Amino acid sequence: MSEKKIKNVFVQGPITPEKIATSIAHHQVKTNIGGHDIFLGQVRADEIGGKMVRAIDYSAYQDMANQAMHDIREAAFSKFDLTCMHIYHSLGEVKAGEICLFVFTSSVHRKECFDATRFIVEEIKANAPIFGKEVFEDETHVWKENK
Amino acid sequence: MSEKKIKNVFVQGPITPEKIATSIAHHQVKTNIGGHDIFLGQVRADEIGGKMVRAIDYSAYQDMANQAMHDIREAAFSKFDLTCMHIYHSLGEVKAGEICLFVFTSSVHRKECFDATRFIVEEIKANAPIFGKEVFEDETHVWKENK
Amino acid sequence: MKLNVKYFGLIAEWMGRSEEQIDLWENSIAALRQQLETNCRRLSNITYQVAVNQKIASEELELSENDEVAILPPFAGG
Amino acid sequence: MKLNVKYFGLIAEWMGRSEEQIDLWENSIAALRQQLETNCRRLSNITYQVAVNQKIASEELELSENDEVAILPPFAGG
Repeated sequence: MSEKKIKNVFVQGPITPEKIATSIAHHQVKTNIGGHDIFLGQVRADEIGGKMVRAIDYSAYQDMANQAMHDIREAAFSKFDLTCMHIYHSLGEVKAGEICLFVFTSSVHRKECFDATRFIVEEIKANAPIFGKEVFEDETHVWKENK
Repeated sequence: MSEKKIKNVFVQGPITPEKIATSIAHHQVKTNIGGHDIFLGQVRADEIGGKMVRAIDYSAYQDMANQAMHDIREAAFSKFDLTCMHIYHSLGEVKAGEICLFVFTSSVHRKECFDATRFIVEEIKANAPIFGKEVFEDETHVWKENK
Repeated sequence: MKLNVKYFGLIAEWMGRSEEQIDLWENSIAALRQQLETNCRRLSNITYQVAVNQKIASEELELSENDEVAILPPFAGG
Repeated sequence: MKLNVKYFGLIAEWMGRSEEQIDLWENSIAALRQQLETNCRRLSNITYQVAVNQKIASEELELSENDEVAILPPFAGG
């Protein structure tokens, strides 16, 4: 059984463009990488029942979610020939227009990172116990549900 | 026939992480976006005939390449339901580890941007008249060829 | 048997708490679901999953007193 | 007919120039290819494309004197 340390994917609040830039910059020493594919999930100001979503307040069953992310990461590394992989998800309030998910994969050739990022995003949506409260401008809310 | 202005996709030298961050930040006012997919092409320090690639020196048939990029952009907008699309490619020297291609698409739902970015990257590789001289550490070179 | 149960998201909101100890008359997931839905009728109207020791439990799993049990509403990550 | 021809990448390197005027005895792409390969034997060993007015030309296209003609080695974008 794998004894790798379980990483914490969660960050408090939105994921900033600066964090993304720093993460990209860190990969410039890895000169065997030929392609990166980055997915960013952004909170939408959806209209639901005549009200606009102002923010999503994320919560998670953190231990299980980190374990799920670990399993997704291991699965992706075994399915695709990747050089690097990074996953971050927000907790707490993320306003409409801000970023709540950052999935970043790198590989020698482009096909692998394209396939991997897509796989990881679908797996996160289906299998990570993360919950989202869509908060309206009048501070009422509904609970989001992934399709 | 479309009379849209032909954009210039070319930037001199490498594409910086800061440029990517700025581009991401500009999309935070577009609160109908739910997902972004970003592909970054990075120059590899490949070993060819016992020598290491130090950099790629890019040149292009610029007018035709910008026209090709324009056609790719129009095709992507008609095939996929996208909110935004940005394409940048380097000219001149880009060192191993630096970024030479930045393709950025955004959409309401993730599927569209995933499909679009991949489509755009494949089209650029196949149809944009861009040429790359792989320069070795001893300043000799070979010409790169897309597969 | 006594079980410590965690609630999340919508379900925590409905329950008015994020954790509680419940007394279960049988160590099956079905018994757990029935007891939860008796305490909170609205639960029977949604699809929720039961996680045991941080894995989604099959309906056939037998519960033990030290299990970490969590009741999970639909996921919304990403 | 006189044609202004642009060269790029590897082909510009082989030709030792990025542009020149050539004199063509027939307005076909085949004649253009033949003349180029006579001037530069190595061209016949690679796959190169001819662009006319910034579009890849089919082998059937008939050239005109004011056409913008470019000789393109394999692409390496991205």
